[in-house]
Amino acid sequence: MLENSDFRIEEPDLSSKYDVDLIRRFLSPLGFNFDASAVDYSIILYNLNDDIVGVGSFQGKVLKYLAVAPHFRETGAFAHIATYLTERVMMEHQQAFVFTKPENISRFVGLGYHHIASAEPLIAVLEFGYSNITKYCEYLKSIKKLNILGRTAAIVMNCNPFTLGHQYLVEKAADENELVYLFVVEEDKSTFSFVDRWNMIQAGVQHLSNVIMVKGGEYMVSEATFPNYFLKNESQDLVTQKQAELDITIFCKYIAPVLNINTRYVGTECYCSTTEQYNNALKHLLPKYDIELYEVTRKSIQLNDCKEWVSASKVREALAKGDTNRMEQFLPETTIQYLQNGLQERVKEKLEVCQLRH
Amino acid sequence: MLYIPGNNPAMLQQGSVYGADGVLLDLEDAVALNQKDAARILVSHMLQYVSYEGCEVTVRVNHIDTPFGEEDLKQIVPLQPDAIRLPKVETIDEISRIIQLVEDIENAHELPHDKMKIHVMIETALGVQNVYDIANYSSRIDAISIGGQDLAADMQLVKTNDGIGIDYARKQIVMAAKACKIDVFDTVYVDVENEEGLREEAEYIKKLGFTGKAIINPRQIEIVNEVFTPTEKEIRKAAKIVKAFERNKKEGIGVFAVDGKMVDAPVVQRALRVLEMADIDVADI
Amino acid sequence: MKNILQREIPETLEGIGEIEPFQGAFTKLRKGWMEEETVPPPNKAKMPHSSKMCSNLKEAVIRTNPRNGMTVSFHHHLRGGDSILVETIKILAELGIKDITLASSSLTSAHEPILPYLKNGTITQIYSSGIRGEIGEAVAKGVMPKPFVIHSHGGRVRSVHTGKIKIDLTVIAASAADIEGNSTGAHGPSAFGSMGYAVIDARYARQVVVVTDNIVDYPCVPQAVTQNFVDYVVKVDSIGDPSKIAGGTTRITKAPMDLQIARLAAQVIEHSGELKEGFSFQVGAGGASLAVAKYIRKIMKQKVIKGSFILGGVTSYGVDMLNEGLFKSIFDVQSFDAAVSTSLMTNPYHIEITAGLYANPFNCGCMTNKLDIVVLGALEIDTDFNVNVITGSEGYVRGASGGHSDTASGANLTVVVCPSFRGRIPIVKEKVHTIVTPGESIDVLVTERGICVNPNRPELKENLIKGGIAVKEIKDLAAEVEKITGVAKPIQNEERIVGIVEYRDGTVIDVIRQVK
Amino acid sequence: MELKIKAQAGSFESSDVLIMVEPQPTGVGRKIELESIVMQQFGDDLLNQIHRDLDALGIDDIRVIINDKGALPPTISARLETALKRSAGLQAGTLT
Repeated sequence: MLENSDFRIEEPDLSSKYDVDLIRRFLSPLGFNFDASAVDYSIILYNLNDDIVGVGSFQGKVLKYLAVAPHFRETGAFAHIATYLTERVMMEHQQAFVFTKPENISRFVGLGYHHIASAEPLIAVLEFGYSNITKYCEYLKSIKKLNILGRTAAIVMNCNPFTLGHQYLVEKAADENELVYLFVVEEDKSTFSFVDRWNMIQAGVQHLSNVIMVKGGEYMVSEATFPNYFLKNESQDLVTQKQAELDITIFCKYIAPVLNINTRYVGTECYCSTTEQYNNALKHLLPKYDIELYEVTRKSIQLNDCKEWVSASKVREALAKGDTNRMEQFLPETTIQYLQNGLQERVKEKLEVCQLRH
Repeated sequence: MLYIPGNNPAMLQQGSVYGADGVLLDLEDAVALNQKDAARILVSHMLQYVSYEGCEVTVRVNHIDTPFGEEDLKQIVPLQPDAIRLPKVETIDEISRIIQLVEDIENAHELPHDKMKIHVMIETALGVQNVYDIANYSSRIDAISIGGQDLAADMQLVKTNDGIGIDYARKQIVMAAKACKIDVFDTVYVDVENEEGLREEAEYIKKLGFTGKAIINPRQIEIVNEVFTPTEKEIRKAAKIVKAFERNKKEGIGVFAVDGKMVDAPVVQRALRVLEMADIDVADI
Repeated sequence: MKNILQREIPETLEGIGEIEPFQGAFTKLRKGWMEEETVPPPNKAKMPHSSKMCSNLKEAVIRTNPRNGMTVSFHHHLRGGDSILVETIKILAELGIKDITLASSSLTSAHEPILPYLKNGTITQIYSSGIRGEIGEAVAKGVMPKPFVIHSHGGRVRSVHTGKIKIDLTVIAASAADIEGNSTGAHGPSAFGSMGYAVIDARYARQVVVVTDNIVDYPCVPQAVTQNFVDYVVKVDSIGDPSKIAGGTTRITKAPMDLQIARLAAQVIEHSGELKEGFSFQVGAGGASLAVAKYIRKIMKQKVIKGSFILGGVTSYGVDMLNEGLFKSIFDVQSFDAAVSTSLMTNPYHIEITAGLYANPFNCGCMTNKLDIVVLGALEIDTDFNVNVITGSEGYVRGASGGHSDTASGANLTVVVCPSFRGRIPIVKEKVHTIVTPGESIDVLVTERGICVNPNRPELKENLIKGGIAVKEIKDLAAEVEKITGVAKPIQNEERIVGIVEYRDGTVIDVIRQVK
Repeated sequence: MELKIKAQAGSFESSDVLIMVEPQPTGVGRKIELESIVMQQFGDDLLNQIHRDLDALGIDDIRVIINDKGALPPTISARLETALKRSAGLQAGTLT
C-alpha cells in the first residue's frame, strides 16, 4: 500500500488537444473512450518519476473516467484520485456521484461510496456526501399524504415550459386517481430555470386539489441518474437505454414504495427519441415492481384546418422567432401570464445563444 | 533518510519500522498546496503519538517566503523534532531570518536553542554559490543536502540519470560541508523501479564524499545502506585505529602511528564514523 | 469441556458426532499408532478393453449413481482458475441431489458460484483446509445446517483413511490424461504442476472420475493418478481459466512492510543456528513469507551454504534456487505457477509427492518431520504464540489452515512472519479469535516492531541475542501494539457452533461460532 | 470555535479517515454519522474520541460525517481539527 505514495497532481487543460490526447492515450488501453466534452474537470496523477499513475474527471457532481495504470493498482492512487475529485465536487454540491460500470462497484464501495442502483451490464451509480437517497426519501415522507384505499399516480415532468399538453396529462391523472405526485425535474439544465418551471406548473395545476408537487431532487431524471437526457443531441443508443433503466429502477426501488405509488403516467412521445426510449424502458420495467403504466395520447389542437401536437419545443421555437401568437396557442393562460412578467425576454436571449433540447 | 509525505497517515504511522537511519516528514513538495493545513496538523499529532524510537525525525517545512512557511514553524518548532529541514535556502540573510524566527518561537515556549538541529537544503544556483557561508552561519546547522529536482529546474536543465548537470553543485556542496565539518546528504533517486541505477548513483556520491542519501521509498533503504555500510576491511582498519587511540589516550599520547602511518584526530574521527555506520559499538571492539 | 488451550469445546456436536479435545501437538502421536480404525479402499473390478470414456461430465456423474447424502471430493490444484468443482455441483443440483458433503482440499474465490447451493440444502456440510471470500462469509453466518470442518493438509489424509471423510465420488481435474485415466498436472495447455492432494482421494473414493481438457496417447506419462483407481474419464473443452490456473511466475512482493519483515526474518534464520549446510526449507507462496526466500537466497550465496530440499507448496522462486544449485531437490505437493510445472516435468530432482507423504501425522513419518526451517504467515497470533490463519477480523472464514500446523509441528525452526497490526486491527494480541496452530509449535515471531521467541526455546533466544538481534517479550509487543491501536473489542458471536477446526491428529483445537 | 461553512478533511485512503462537518443551528446538538471498516472493534472508541475532541473545542451543534478506513487516533483528531478549522475559516497557511 505504501508503494510510491508521493504523488503529484496536474490539472490538464481540457481545451488543449495535447492534454486531451494525453488522457485519451492513457485511458484507451484501459477500456475507456474519453470524451472531453462530457467532463468539466480532469486531473492527471504522476509519481515523482513523472510516470502517469492515473486519471480522473468529473462533470457537475458526477465522477467519471477514474482509472489507475495496472502497474500502480497496489498503491493508494485510486483512493487518492477519488478523494481529490470528491473534495472538489463537494465544494459546490451536497453530494458526489459516480457513474461507472457495475464491475467497479466494489472499488467505490470500498472507498465509502454507496451503491444506489445498476442497469446491468453497463451502468451503476453510487453516491457519497452530506446528502443521500435516504435523505431524499425522508423529504418524500414529509410531503406524503395518506391515501390508504385509492390509486396513487406519479408523473415526472420537466415542463420547459408548462404547456396545454402537460396540463392535459396532469388533469387526466388527477381525474383517474385519488392522489397524484407530480415530480418536477430539478436539474437546472433547461431553458427555463427550475424555479420558473416550478412556478408555471404550480399556477397551472392550482385547480387540482389532489395533485402534490414534488422536487425531483437528484434522483428523478437528474444529471446523476440520466445524463443523456440533458445532452444537446438526441442519442438513441444502448447507453441512453441503460441510463433510462437506471433512472426508472431508482424510481421503483426507492421512491414509489415511500409514496405507495402504483401507477405512472406519461404522454406518448412523437418528437424526442430519448424520451421515447425512456417510455419504452418504463413499459419494460414498471411491471416488475407492480406499477402500472398509463401512456396518454398527446394532446393536439386544431390549427388552421390541421391537427397539431402540443409540444414544449414548438413553444421554444416560436419564442425564439418572436412568434407570440403561435406560442400562445400551445400554452395555458397561467403560463402566458407568467411569461409576460419579463420572463419571456430573459429566456428569449438564452434561446438565441443556445439551442437546448428540453 | 526516508522521505514521508506529510499528509499520508499510513506512511507516517509506520515510518520508523523500515530500518532507515532517519525519517523526514515532509510538509513541502510532497504535499499539495490545498492540503498544507491538513499535513501540518497531521504531522503535529503524529509527532506526539507515534514513537519513532531509534530513528532520527526531521520535519521539512515550507520555505519561509511561501504562505505556509511561518505557520509550519509555529506548529512544528514547539514539538522539537530532532531536526527541522529548511528547503531552498539561498542567502545568509534568509537563514538568519529563519533562525531568528525559530529561536523566537523557542523562547516563547521556553525551549532551549541547542536541542533541535537545523538542516539546510541547497536547491538553487544562488544557494550553491553561497553554500559555504550558509552552512557556516550557525552552529545549529548540522547537515546540508542537495535537492536535485529543484536545482535542475532552477538551472533550466533536464535532470538526467547520470546527474551530469548537477555534478558541479554536488561537489561544491560536499566541499562546503566538509569545510564546516558537518554531514552532507545527496538528493533522492526518483525511479523507484531502477534498483541498479540507484546503486550506481549511491556508489558515485559516496565516492564524492556524501554522508548519505535521501530516499523516497522504503525499498531503496536496503540498497543505500548496503552501499554506505563499510566493508570488512574498512571496519577492521577503523577498529584498529580506534583501539590504538584509546590505548594512547590513557597514556596521554595524541599523535601516534598505526601500521606505519600517522594517526591524528581527523583520522580517528573518520574511523569512529566508519564504526558508527557499521553499527558497531566502540565498547565492543 | 475445555481443551488444553482452554478453548470451550462441546462433547458432541450434531453433524459431527463425538468430539475429542486437543491435548497437545504430540500427545496422540507419542503412542506410535493411530487408535482409530482405518477403512479399506473400495473393491472394484473392470473387464479388459471396456471403455471408461464418457461424452461429458454430466454423463460421468450420472454413471456414478449419485444419491442424497453423498460426499463429493475435489482437489484445489487449479486454484483460482478451477471450473470443475462448480460444474460438478451444478450437475448434481440439476439432478436433484440433496444433502451433499463437499470435501474439497481447499475452496477459493473461483468457487463462489456454489453459494446458492449452500443455502438451498444441496450442500449441507463442508470439509476443507480453507474457505475464503463470500463462501467464508456465508458459512460463518451459518447458512449450512451442519458444522463445517477445517482440517490441515495432513489431517485430511488421516480423515480419509479413517473414513471420517467417506468419499462417494471424487472428480479429479487433470491437465493431461489418457483414456484409462492415467493422469498428470505436469503438462498440457492447463498445466498446474503437482497433483499431491488428489492422489489419496483417488485411492479411497468409491467412484473416481478424471476430467481433462487434454487427452493424450496411452499411456500418459508421468502418472500422478494411475488407471487402477479410475472409473471414468471425461474430455471437456476447458477445466478452467488457464491464466488463473497457472499465471506466469510468482513475483516477490514489493510492499515495503512485507519486505522489511522478511528481511528481519532472514536475519533471525541466519542467526538461529538452523541455517547450516544441508538444511531443508519451506516458505509460503505469498507476501512476507515468500519474500524471506529472497533474503535467504542472498545469505546462502554469501556464506556459501547449500541446502538439501525445499518442501511444500512450490513457487518458481524455489525452482530458481534449485536450478542455481542452492538446494539439491524439491518435494512438491502443490505448485503455484507455470514455471513450476515445467520444472516438475523436466527436472528429475523436482519430485511430486502426495499429501500423505507431505504431512500426514499417522504413517511412518511424513516429510514435514524432516523440515529444518519453515516460514509461515498469520492472520493473528496471541501472547501464547497460538496462531489463527482461518478467521478474519470480523469473524468470517477467510483463510486456510493448509499445511500450517503440519509444518509448524514438524520443523526444527518455525518462524511466523506478520505485521504487528494491519490498518487499525491488532495482529499480535492477547487472545486470537480462532486457534489453528498451537503456540507450542511456533518458535519465533517476526514483526516489523519486534522479534519474539517462544519461551520454550531459550537456546534459540540466546543464539539470536548473540547474533545481535534484539528480542522482545511477546506480551510487551502486544501491549505496544495495543497502545498504538487502542483496545479492540472482541468479535461478537452467537452461541451456535457453525464450524470446527481440527488439529492434524483429528482432535478439535477450536470451534467457530456463528457471526452476529 | 464558530463553524461557518461545510468542510472536509482526510481521504479515502487506507489508514486515513475522511471527516466532513456541517454547521448546525444552535440547540440541534451533535449529529454524528459514522462508518468504519473497524466498526465492530473500534466504533465506540471512535465515537468517544470525536465527542472528546468536540468537547475540548466547545462545539455542541454540528453534523459530522465520518468515513473511516482504519485510522489511528492521532489521524482522527488531526482530520477533525483540520475540517473544523476549515469550516470556521481559521485555517492558516494553506491554499484552497
